[in-house]
Amino acid sequence: MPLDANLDPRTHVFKVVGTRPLRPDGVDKVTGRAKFGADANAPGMLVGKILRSPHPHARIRAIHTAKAAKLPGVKAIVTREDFPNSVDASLRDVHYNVMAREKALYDGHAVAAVAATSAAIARKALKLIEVDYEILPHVTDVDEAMKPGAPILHSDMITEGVEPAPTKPSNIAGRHEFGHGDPEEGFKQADHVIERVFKTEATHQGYIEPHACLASVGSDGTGELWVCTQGHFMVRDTCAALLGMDVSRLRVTASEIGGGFGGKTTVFIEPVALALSRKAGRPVKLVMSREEVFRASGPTSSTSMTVKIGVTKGGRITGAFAELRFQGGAFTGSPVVLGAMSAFACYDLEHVKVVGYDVVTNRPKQAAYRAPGAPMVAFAVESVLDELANKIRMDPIELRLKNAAKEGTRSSYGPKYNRIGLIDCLEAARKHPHYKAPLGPNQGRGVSAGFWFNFGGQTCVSLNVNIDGTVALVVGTPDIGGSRASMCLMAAEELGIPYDKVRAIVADTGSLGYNDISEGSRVTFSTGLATISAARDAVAKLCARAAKIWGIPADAVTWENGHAKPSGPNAGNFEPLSLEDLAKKAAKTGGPIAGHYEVNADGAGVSFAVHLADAELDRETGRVQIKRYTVVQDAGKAIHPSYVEGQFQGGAAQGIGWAINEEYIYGKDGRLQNPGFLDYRVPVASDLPMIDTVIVEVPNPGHPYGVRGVGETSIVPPLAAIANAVSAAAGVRMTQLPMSAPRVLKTMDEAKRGSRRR
Amino acid sequence: MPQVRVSTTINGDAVSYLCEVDETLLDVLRDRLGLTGSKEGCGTGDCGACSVTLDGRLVCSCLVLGAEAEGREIRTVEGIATGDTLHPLQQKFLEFAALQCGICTPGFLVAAKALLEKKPDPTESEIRFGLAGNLCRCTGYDKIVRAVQAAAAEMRKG
Amino acid sequence: MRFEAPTTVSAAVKLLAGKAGVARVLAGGTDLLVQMRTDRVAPDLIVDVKRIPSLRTITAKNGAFRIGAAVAGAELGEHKALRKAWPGVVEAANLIGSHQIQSRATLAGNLCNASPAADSVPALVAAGASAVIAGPGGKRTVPVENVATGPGKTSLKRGEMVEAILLPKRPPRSGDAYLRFIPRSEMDIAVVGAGVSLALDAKGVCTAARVALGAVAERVILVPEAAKALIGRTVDAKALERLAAAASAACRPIDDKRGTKEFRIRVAGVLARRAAETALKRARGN
Amino acid sequence: MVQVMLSGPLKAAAGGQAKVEVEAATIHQLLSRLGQDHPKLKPMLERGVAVAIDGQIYRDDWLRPIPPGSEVVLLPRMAGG
Repeated sequence: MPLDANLDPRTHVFKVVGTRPLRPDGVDKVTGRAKFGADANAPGMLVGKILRSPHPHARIRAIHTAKAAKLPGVKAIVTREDFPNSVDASLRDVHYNVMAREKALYDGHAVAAVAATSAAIARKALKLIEVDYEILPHVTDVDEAMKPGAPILHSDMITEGVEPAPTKPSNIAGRHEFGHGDPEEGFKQADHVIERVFKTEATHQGYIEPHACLASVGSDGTGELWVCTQGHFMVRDTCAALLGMDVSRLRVTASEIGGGFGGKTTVFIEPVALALSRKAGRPVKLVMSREEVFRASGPTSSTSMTVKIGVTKGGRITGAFAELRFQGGAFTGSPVVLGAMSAFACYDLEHVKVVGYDVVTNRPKQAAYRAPGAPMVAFAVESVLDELANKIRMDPIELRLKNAAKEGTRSSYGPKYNRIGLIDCLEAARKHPHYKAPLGPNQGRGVSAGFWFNFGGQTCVSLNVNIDGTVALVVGTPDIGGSRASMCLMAAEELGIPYDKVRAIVADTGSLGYNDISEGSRVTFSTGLATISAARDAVAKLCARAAKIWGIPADAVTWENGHAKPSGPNAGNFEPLSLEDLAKKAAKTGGPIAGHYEVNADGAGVSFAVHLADAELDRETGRVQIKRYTVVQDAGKAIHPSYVEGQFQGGAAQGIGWAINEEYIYGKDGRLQNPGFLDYRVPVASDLPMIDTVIVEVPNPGHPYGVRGVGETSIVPPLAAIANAVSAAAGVRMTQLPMSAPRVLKTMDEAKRGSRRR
Repeated sequence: MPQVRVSTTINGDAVSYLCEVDETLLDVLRDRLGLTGSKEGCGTGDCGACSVTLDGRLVCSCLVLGAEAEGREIRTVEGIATGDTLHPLQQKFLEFAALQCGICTPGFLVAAKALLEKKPDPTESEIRFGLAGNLCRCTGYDKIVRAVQAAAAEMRKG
Repeated sequence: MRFEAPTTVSAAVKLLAGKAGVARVLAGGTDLLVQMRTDRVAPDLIVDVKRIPSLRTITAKNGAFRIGAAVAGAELGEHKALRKAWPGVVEAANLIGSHQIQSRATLAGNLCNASPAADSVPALVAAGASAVIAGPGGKRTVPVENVATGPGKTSLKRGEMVEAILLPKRPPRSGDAYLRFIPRSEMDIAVVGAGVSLALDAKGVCTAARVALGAVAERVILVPEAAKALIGRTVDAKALERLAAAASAACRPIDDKRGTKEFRIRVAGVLARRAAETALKRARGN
Repeated sequence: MVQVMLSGPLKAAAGGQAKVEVEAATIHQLLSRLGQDHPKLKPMLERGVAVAIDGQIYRDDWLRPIPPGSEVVLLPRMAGG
């Protein structure tokens, strides 16, 4: 639904959109009444627990559950036998990941599950289940997994995207290539060419709420599921398929969700809870421990990347090449394709090529983590650009401005851009006081640009007018960042009524049409435009109803600040009817009034950002501290500025953690060594400065108000911005994340021995 | 396994319950007393989402045994508002959008209240170190610190 | 599993020395409950000692302090006289975890958990503290460095428990300090810890010094060579460099998920020197 | 006639050609004809592709008309976090 012709968001004066009201669901959250995944209980409820493989790679010859079944209080045990032998190809990997089939493929892979009358009995029962494992050699490093002779995870995995197709199985699921022109040709025209290898460790989304659900399946096969998820319609359809249920038989209710960031866009424990409940004939509550979340949910890829860029003395990029090696855990689908597509997306390049390898290893199946694939590649690309800027003595923002993508630029992933805001962000960053502020001793400043695609997707909204003229807005996209407030703002704007006359709720799968997951920064864009359309649908019906009351043709009635009015003098001079007037008369003039809109929304606009980071280095211990941080990002149109700022700050904070301290550490035994918040170190309040934000608004032509998704871009630039800042402070280029103190010290020592340049 | 009989005070109300010896206070609050405001984010004292006060001291209720609460005075997030009047901290958290998903908010409110009772006029650094035991993954802490500063100012005005 | 909350030391000792099975003392519980949660220990008897009055007090007698085994770190931080006399010990105790942990964690618990990376132990060792141990055979007092014998292991016999930590009278012109390296600014286990306590004579010459390091060996270690670098000299940059070198030389660390050998060896020297500088400032101050 | 730019694994499956010509007025016609002309492309098209028309990305909108002379790019299926 494109931008309204008569509405230029830059000049149009919005009544409520752009203000900062209190969110409609806030009071419950500050009083402890809000119900999250683990906060629901049911009469006769059992407690579910999952037995997980301690081995990174092992054939499961047999699972003996007889002893466990005899333990008093145990009501059901499920294993691979309780799931269909084969499922639709698109669900094959999820099916295998939810409950191990022929092999356990990573430390933590679910092998069996128990439902019992108490947690203590369930834990004891797990210890009584005997699994006959045949331990196999394992591999967890991406480069090792690609080598011939590495232990093979899937004997049927033949690399896709390679012509002629290989004959032997390997751990390389696919080769993907993007770009245009010929980089080798471009490098010939360059004055300076820099090639470097970068590595990043796997990181986790780090949501504070572990996965949790309450499943209840009756003997008639009808099921209810209460779950914290980013997409309860996806959960319904996936669980129904994995359990051989009709979709209509399963109703899924999305609880409040305690953070997701992409990690709750798939299923892990939900099919298991449903299977246990069906077998026991009683409700089953299944909640992951924090250790299980780290070992067996969906961290993002660890990566090994080679980037080569050539520039002229004048700062023109003549050639750009990247080879990306991503491991995405035990199954195909690492975000290397999206990483490859976003690698050089910020730049207008004549010669660019990106090759991406999707590799499997004995690690948990990756799930999306906020702009999946993009942060790691931006770390590599924006680091080499920073080094080139130093080499030709050019201001880093100047170098990016000289090559910045703009309207009409052919993007490195194929299509030409329509209206975009990268140049606006670069110029806003250069003018920002932070960029000119003096630096203290042992401090460095880093710049980085970043991008994300943003998506539309299937969306349904219903808008019901209540008798008192207030509105019940029904959406189907779980609210992970305050979107209910934005929806109320857009509905109130269209209907011309105060914001607090609208209440938005997230409906269960039985009450609304199919909605795609809340992901891809899509909610404010897609659910927003669907809300606007539903409101306009309601307005049309309200005008028709007023016309009927006045006995004049419907097209002779217009809607202005919350009232139906005759469109002109010749239409009759009737007193305007407010929303409340029409609502009171609704029953007697034809029945309830509601607006609906169902769509597969397209036209999502990309969102660019530029980040500035100041880092201080303790040269004696290698410790890095962030002293100042600024986010400049294009939101198209900020509906609720506080929550747009919140996305900017949250993404930056996750990026800071990723850059400095967060990593999955696997031992030689292939087991995860730090499955907990003590040694998987997310930033705490005292680690961070205030995070300043600048909202740039270059309207997206694909949305009535110009909205662009903002949720994901904010995590793309920080890794590079901080690496550039630390490299400046340390006087040596940092090419591996996280930049832990031991690694910084070691890199500085190597530089002293002359083996590294800044 | 013999259970322990405990009589205690929660948010000013006399409460008694039976619990297992190794059952944590957090599990008692959530599974026996229906007070689900305190959340389990880690179960090992590293995230602060289960923060309550025990005899006025800020603690992780996942690292306290239910059996230890005998004769003690416990306050949870459910006891911060008085009737339908929100505490200044609750009000400022809403005004400053100091929460997005809200799973960490109960822990932050209990911790911030305990901090302000000890230090009515804390510096930004004192707030950040005072709340370092509470993890938040959505906000980046900026708006939480500003909300606590605003609430502190209002509370000082009395 | 049984839960007992005795109100006297003798009752607690009787319970701990009682019939077979694993018995654990519960003071702050911030280590014990985590270990129970992660199945590293499954006690048959938990003895909560927080209802024994003598274990909840801090008493001072002509400059020496007695800290009850159930006194929480937060209470140390609020005790003005203790903070003035032993700033290094108090700042070490107050670095253990968040405010939530501070309200519960105790010095005795930190000592008996016997983690080589315990935050308060290097400062206690540097301060020359000792532990009063009550048991079936009566009471004995031992220097704190003799309590832990290895990761998770102590020299306490069955039925024994720490009743109090004693801090000696501080000599004039003396000061102590504790520093640690952690990747974040809070909430981490020390990758390296260094506690220094020293005393000067009227002319500023160092007459006594103790340097203790954490997380660089199987338990907290006293480093006499580092102390020798200071004793008998005016503490100048040269002496501090020798202290740092001696501290690094004494390390026998492991590679683990928190740090590498080289890192711990190098940073131990840096932190020992910086802690000595702070202790020196405090010694010159009083 | 519509000129379709292929990238990523799609290019490899079309024998390495970066540009292919196909007669189509809607996205659905485009995809089905491409599948006939290049059988190796079929499985990928079935697994889902995104189609960019003049810079605007459509993830699955079969009935979207393709204005004559517009620039069409085929992209792999995309999802975010």
